[in-house]
Amino acid sequence: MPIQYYIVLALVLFCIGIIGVLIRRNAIIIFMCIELMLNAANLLLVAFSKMHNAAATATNSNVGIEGQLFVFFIMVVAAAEVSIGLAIIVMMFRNVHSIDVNFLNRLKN
Amino acid sequence: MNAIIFSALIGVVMMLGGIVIKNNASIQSLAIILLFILLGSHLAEYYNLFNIHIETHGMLAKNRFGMFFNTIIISLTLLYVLLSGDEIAKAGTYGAEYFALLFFSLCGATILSSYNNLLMLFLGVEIMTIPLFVLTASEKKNLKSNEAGLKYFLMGSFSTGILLMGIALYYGGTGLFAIEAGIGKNANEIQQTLRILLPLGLLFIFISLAFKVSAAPFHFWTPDVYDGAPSVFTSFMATIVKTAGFIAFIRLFELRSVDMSYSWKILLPLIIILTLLAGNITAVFQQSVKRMLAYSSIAHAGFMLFALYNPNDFGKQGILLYTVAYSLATIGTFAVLTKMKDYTYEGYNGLAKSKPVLAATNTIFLLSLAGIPLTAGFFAKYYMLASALKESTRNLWLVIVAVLFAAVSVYYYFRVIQAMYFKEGNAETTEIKPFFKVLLIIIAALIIVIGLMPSLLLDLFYA
Amino acid sequence: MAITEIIFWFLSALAVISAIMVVVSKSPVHSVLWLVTVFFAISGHYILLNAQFIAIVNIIVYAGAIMVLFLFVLMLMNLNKETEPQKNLWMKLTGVISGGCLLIILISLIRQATEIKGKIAITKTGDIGLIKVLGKELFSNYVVPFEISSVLFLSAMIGAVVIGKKD
Amino acid sequence: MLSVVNLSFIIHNSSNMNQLVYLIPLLPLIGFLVNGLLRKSLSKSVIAVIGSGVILASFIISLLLFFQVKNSGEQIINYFNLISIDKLVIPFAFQIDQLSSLFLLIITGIGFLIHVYSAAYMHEETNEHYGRYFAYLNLFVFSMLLLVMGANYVIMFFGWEGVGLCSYLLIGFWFKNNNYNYAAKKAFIMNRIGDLGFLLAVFWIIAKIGTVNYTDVFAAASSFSSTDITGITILLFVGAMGKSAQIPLYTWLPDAMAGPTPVSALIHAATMVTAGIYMIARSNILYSLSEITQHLVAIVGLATALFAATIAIKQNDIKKVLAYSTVSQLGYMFLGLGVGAYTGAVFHVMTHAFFKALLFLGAGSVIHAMHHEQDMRKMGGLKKYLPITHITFLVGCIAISGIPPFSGFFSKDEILAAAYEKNSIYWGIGVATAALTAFYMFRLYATTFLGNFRGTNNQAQHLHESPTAMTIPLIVLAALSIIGGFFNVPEVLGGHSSLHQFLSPALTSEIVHKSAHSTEYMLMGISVAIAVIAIIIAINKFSKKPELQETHGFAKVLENKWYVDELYDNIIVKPLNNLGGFFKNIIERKGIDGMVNGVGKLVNYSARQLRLLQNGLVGGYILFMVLAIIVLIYVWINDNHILSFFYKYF
Amino acid sequence: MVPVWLILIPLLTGLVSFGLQNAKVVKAWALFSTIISTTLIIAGIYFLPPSNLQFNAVWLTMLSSNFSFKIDGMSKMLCLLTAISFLIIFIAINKNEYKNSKSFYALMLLMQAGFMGVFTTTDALLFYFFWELALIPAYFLCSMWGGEKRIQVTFKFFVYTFTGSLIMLCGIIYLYFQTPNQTFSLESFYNLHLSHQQQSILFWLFFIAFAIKMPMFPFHTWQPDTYEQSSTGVTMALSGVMAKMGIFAVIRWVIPIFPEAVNHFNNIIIILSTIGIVYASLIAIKQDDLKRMIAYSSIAHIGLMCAAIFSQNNMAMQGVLIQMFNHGIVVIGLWVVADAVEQQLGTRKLSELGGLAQKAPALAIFIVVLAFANVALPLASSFIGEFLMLNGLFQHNILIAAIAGTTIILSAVYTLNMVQKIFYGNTVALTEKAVDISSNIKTALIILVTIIIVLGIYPQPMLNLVK
Repeated sequence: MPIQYYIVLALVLFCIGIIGVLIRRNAIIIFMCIELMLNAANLLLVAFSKMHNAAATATNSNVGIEGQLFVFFIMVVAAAEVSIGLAIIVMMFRNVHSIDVNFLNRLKN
Repeated sequence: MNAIIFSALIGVVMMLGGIVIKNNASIQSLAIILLFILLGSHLAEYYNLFNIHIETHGMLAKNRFGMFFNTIIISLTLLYVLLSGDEIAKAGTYGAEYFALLFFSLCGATILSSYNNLLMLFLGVEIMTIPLFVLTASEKKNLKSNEAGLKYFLMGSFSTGILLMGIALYYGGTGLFAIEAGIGKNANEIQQTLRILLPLGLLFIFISLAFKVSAAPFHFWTPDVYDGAPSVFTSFMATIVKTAGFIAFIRLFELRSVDMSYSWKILLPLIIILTLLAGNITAVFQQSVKRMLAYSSIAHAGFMLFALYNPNDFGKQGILLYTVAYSLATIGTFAVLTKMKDYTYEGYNGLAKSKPVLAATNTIFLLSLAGIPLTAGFFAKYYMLASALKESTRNLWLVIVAVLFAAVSVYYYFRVIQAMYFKEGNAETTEIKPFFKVLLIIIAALIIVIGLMPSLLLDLFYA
Repeated sequence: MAITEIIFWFLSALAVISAIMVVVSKSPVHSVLWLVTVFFAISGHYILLNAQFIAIVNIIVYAGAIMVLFLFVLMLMNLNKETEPQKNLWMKLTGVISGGCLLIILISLIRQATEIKGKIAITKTGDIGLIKVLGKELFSNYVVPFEISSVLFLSAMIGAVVIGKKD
Repeated sequence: MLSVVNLSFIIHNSSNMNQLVYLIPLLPLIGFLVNGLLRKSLSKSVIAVIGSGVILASFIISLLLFFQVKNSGEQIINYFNLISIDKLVIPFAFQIDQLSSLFLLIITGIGFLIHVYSAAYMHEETNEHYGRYFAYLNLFVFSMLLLVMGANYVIMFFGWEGVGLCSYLLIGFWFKNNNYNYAAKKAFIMNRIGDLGFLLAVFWIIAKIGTVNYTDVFAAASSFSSTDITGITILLFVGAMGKSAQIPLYTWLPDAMAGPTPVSALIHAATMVTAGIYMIARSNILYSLSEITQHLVAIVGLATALFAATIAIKQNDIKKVLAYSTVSQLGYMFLGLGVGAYTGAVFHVMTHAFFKALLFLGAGSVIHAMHHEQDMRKMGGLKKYLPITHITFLVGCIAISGIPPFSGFFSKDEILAAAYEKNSIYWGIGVATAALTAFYMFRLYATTFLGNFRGTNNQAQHLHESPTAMTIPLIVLAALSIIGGFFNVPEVLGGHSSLHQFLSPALTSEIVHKSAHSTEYMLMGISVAIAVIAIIIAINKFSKKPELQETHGFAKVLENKWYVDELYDNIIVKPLNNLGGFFKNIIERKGIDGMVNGVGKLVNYSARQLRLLQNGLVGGYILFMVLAIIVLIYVWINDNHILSFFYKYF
Repeated sequence: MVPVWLILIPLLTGLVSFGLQNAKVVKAWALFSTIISTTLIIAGIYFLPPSNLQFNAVWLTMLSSNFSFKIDGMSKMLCLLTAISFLIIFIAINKNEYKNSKSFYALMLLMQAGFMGVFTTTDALLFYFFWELALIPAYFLCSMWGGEKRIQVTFKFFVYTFTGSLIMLCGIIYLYFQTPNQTFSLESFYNLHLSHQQQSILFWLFFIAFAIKMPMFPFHTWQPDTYEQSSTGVTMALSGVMAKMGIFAVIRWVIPIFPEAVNHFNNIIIILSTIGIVYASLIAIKQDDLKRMIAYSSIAHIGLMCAAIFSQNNMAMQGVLIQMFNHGIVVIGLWVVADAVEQQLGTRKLSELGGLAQKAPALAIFIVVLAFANVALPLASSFIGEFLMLNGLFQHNILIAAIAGTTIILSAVYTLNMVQKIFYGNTVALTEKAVDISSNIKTALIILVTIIIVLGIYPQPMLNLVK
């Protein structure tokens, strides 16, 4: 598959994620949209990894492997982030019984 | 490597120690001892006495600049813990855990000073920030702290997304994650093929890192988070974490500057001016000293970006000097701030009378932040301006804009001095130990000494 | 049209549509489910690219563990029905327009790039995505980051405990 | 027109007098210091002796010097360099020549008499003020001597300003009275206006030849362009206008009568006000080169003479009449200078010093007797109470009216004769003024001394002749007023113009008298006749029935001095005051300060606006970030254009 | 070593005074310090071998900035002025009570160290250091002691001058990179060959800083407020010495480094200064507040100096040099009088005063001498300065000289007005109980008046000093 397709697809998903972050107020959904953005990056990485692998077939078959490993690490980090993020959201919910990000805006100016 | 390994290890030790030790004072002492060990092990590596060597396969690079920076941030952390240790321990029921988180965060910072691969950049940034999300939200009953934690987390994750997209594009452009990738590509090739992925990727990485160091217009999280977080952790975030972000920034971009010089000539000045504007001007309006310091940290980011814009000798030495000068002063002011009962300017009224030592040292910190000569802050700013003018005399206009904003900064820093010295009132503070005062005096003295002889510090770098 | 292309387009369409649904769904639970769909679609892409390890991890970790965690939290909060007050229409419009602009400007940039002209990502073949290869690489060249990510997990663990614990 | 001044007679060591020259100004200075510093501890008599003694000593030295100069001519004595920068060297040097030695005599001589007179006149003052008074007087004499003796314009300026200072101090001597203080201030400021002209002239001279020494300046005068010479002389003349109370800067002099009467006699009649005449006479070489300035000087002098005379007619304050008369006589002197009769002018300075000092001291004696009553409508018939004063005053009046053979006749005649040579209209106005002078002087005389006493009974009982310390100076001055004219009897009357001869080395040779003797006789006759008629009218009109009633119409305008003070107030003082107020309240506060504060306000305003961006909403923050990303990418794409645009301007 | 000691003595004594407790001891200590400084500078000028007037030591090797000091003619005079001024100030305010007096005297001494540094250093970076070192104590002095509105007013003063000096810093760094071997030494700045365009930009960068400091119209608004609000002892130092820093800096740092720009812009500056002279004088006439009046008078006098500098005439320059000294002495004298009046009567309003001469004859005599020195009457020291300056201006442009010359008229108007309103006339209720000045003020005034008159009669030593 031509690499442009993957790039465009990843960018579309990325931007949908961004739009989601912008238009939703529910903290969990915003967080999910961020996960969507991460996944877009993951997809792109894998696609690039295969692209580089294709470009350097004969010489070194391991070219492009780092892209996929990077995705693995992203998933690791994402998991850690989710644990913290959900903990914070739950804590907030306990205090104010809402997870609307606009509900909390004592901090401004 | 010692710094990374030991900082992670002392984090673990601290975490486990928390199970055994319940006494706050002991935890604090343990933390201090561990930090001394960390500093010692790092210095041992620095002077080639003892080094745990691990094959990193090019993930991390040992470099003098990073080593020196590590020395600085470890020392600053030590100073910070010495000054604010009891506040950390008091922040909640989990004193040991807080220390552990701080040490993990420090570990992230040390990674950032020596990474050689974008994967390590990514991991370093995450290791550094994830504990901070927790620390920010650590006052669980305090809605401000909750809010700050949530905001920080959401926006931090968002910036991580941007960073990853940037890294992906970078990878697409170069096929590697090593930061040297793409350097040395010959000029013809660059001209023949329109290369978009690499620069676009760098732009995204740039934006993400700009977020981390709170450069405008990606600074919006900073005031809210700094304000909402417990003061003692704000101090850590505003100093060690922030400067680590700059080091990460510089490591990446000093190598890239050749490629991208053309566009950066517009983007960086634009960002610098916006940052100075947002930081200085908005700080003027603030009523709370803590929030003012948050904006002031944005303003300082504007100055530190000069080093990125002009990565010459002056810029590199300057950023180290700036790190030290800014962090010392900020740690100091925050230490005083945490002792205040009222964080507004009025809360400082008459401090000079009730606590002359606090007022005097705080004045020196503020003078240093304002960049008044005879303090370290002056040379920090001086090096930044000089780096710009050394690069090109065309930068004169930028330098002038910067100093005009520096003049504005005097307004809000001096309001604190005015409150302390010239206004009537009785500023209330919590109990202050003599040791605390001694430390403050030492910091103030350091600021003055560096302000007189910056070479004392910088010679170490070149020695 | 080859079978790979059909699969590609199908998965892409599925991913995009599901992603849009994630954003527009009123119920948070629906959003979660749509997101799981997205992950499956992306995993499909991974398989198409012969990145089997990543595909599996994606399903296990993301679609399996993380999304279930999300669902748990939603259930815990009893937020399965629409509770989110409607955002100002203008805000939504601004969000969509700015996101759209970003997309357009990025895509137009990519279209100009000559460096990727004619480059392809190999589908269906190649063994770099195999667990064996990746595992070897991970525990040789990538052992340092692997170990370091343990620090990340430790801190996340402590953090979750510190925050989650009631006091 | 021009004859080269004889400069070469600088005689060294010809006499030990040279070594004493510095004593002339130094002695009064010492007197000033002693009296000033020790005024509280010294007794009045000691103060008076010191004060008068130093002047007497100076007078004696001056006299010796005078004779020496008469024999051996001019000397320049350098002491030290006041300023020495590059080529500009301004020495502290004295120039003793015929002109200055004559003035030295007038100053120290009359000064001495007035000191003596003052010793009695000021006796009512407390010790401290008495000492202060003599200190000021001594300082004044010192400054005046400096002015006259200086060998260059800068030293002259030292004295010039010094006398201004002393005048200020003495006019405001009774400082409790604020009117006096205003008068003092006015005098000083008006003088300063003139001083600016003087200074500018000095600068001009420096610009042209880089030195200010008289000898060098006059030697180089012929090389000046006509613009330079006109500019310099006019500016110098502006200085003279201030000091010598010429139109338009004359209004301070009548007000200066606020000072003690002996001060008026010394400063505002005999010496200081003639500084302008001295200066122009000193610079006669320059003036002779500029036709325009000469005409200007003559016209201003004449106008002042006439103008002041008209005012004097309607004044009722005895000192004010004398003051305007002084202004008028000074105008005469300037007429003389303007028409080239330098000797005539100097001669008139001398005779005027005699009779005007006499008149003032006489007036002082009257005032003393009347217990500080100065309004002559309340006097009358003092003839019998104050015999000596009366006689001497009458002598003064005759002298100033130009009746031969009293001194005023000769000096006035010389000026008038020269004026006639130049332009007969000058002469006509001059004669008319002389007639007015005779008229108002005898109006004064008649109202004061003739008729019946109109004062209160209390005053009448205490009327008495003044003490001898006051009458002796009167007598001496009366004698001088009578004989003073014989120093320079013109040839037409069989004399030798001895003063003219004496001064000729210092002054340019004047216009040769072309007129026939018969014309001169006729001119003298006419002026004397008119004066006599005026005197008769005045005595007739005022000896019996002085004007006590309110004045109307034109007379009122005259009584109010043509409303010149009001005019100045309205066209200069008030506008300047308003301008100052405008600057202070509008420009300074709203404009400049407002601009500076405006910057502060702008910062504050933008802070208030910028903080609105910080709205506390995560969505908002991220929106800004996204927008910023879009903008950054856009900028990044178009870097070329933007950068070249910037480089064009920076 | 003389310059180093001149800085170190006040610096160290100042730091020591922070630790002293007894107010009397502090006063004596400060006086002692200034006496030593004065002796030292006099010895340095007249007795010690000239080699002592220079000092060089390495400071920042990597920036090639050195501790280099040199006392030339102008520095001699200004150091002398600084030392004498502070001596007189300390004598004159000896009887005044300040709360927390140790800090007051300590800060005053630190400020003196700053002044000395500015006047002697030949290194641009060091110059900037001392420039600010003089400012910071001034900020604290003015904010801590003084009138009601002192805090805001001082803050304006501080920000204004600080902004100016920061802009100058940009200029200094710019020049630093222009020098061939990148140094801050004055010498190498003098040897620079800058293009016309560079000069025109840099000229303003430097000049604005100095114009604010002087202050020159229209950068002066901080000055009357600050002088009015701050405690008089401080005001003496500000107007007597600090204002001279601006003039000094223009002569040392602007004129020789940017000759072309000076040629190009001199008319603008002369015209502005001349406007300033008339403007400030007219405002001074309208002032009812004694301190504000002196402040505006000071602006007018400084304006004349500034115009004279830019007339680029050697005589005018000499005039400026000695006038810096003379104006310092005279204006300090006026402040001493103002302080004496305010301390005793508690008001500075001219309209509320009157007849003081009857109660305080000694003070009246001094004020008359000072007033006539202020109007530049011959025999007072300021005359020679103003004479030379106006002369120089005249050589430059006749009209400008005539307008600037009105200062001698206008200054007479406001000065005499002031003298009259305070000292003459009948006493009012306020002055009824007034007594004459105390011995310390008398001593201070005697010193001042002696200097004024001696230099007025025989100015040549001063002219030789600055040659």
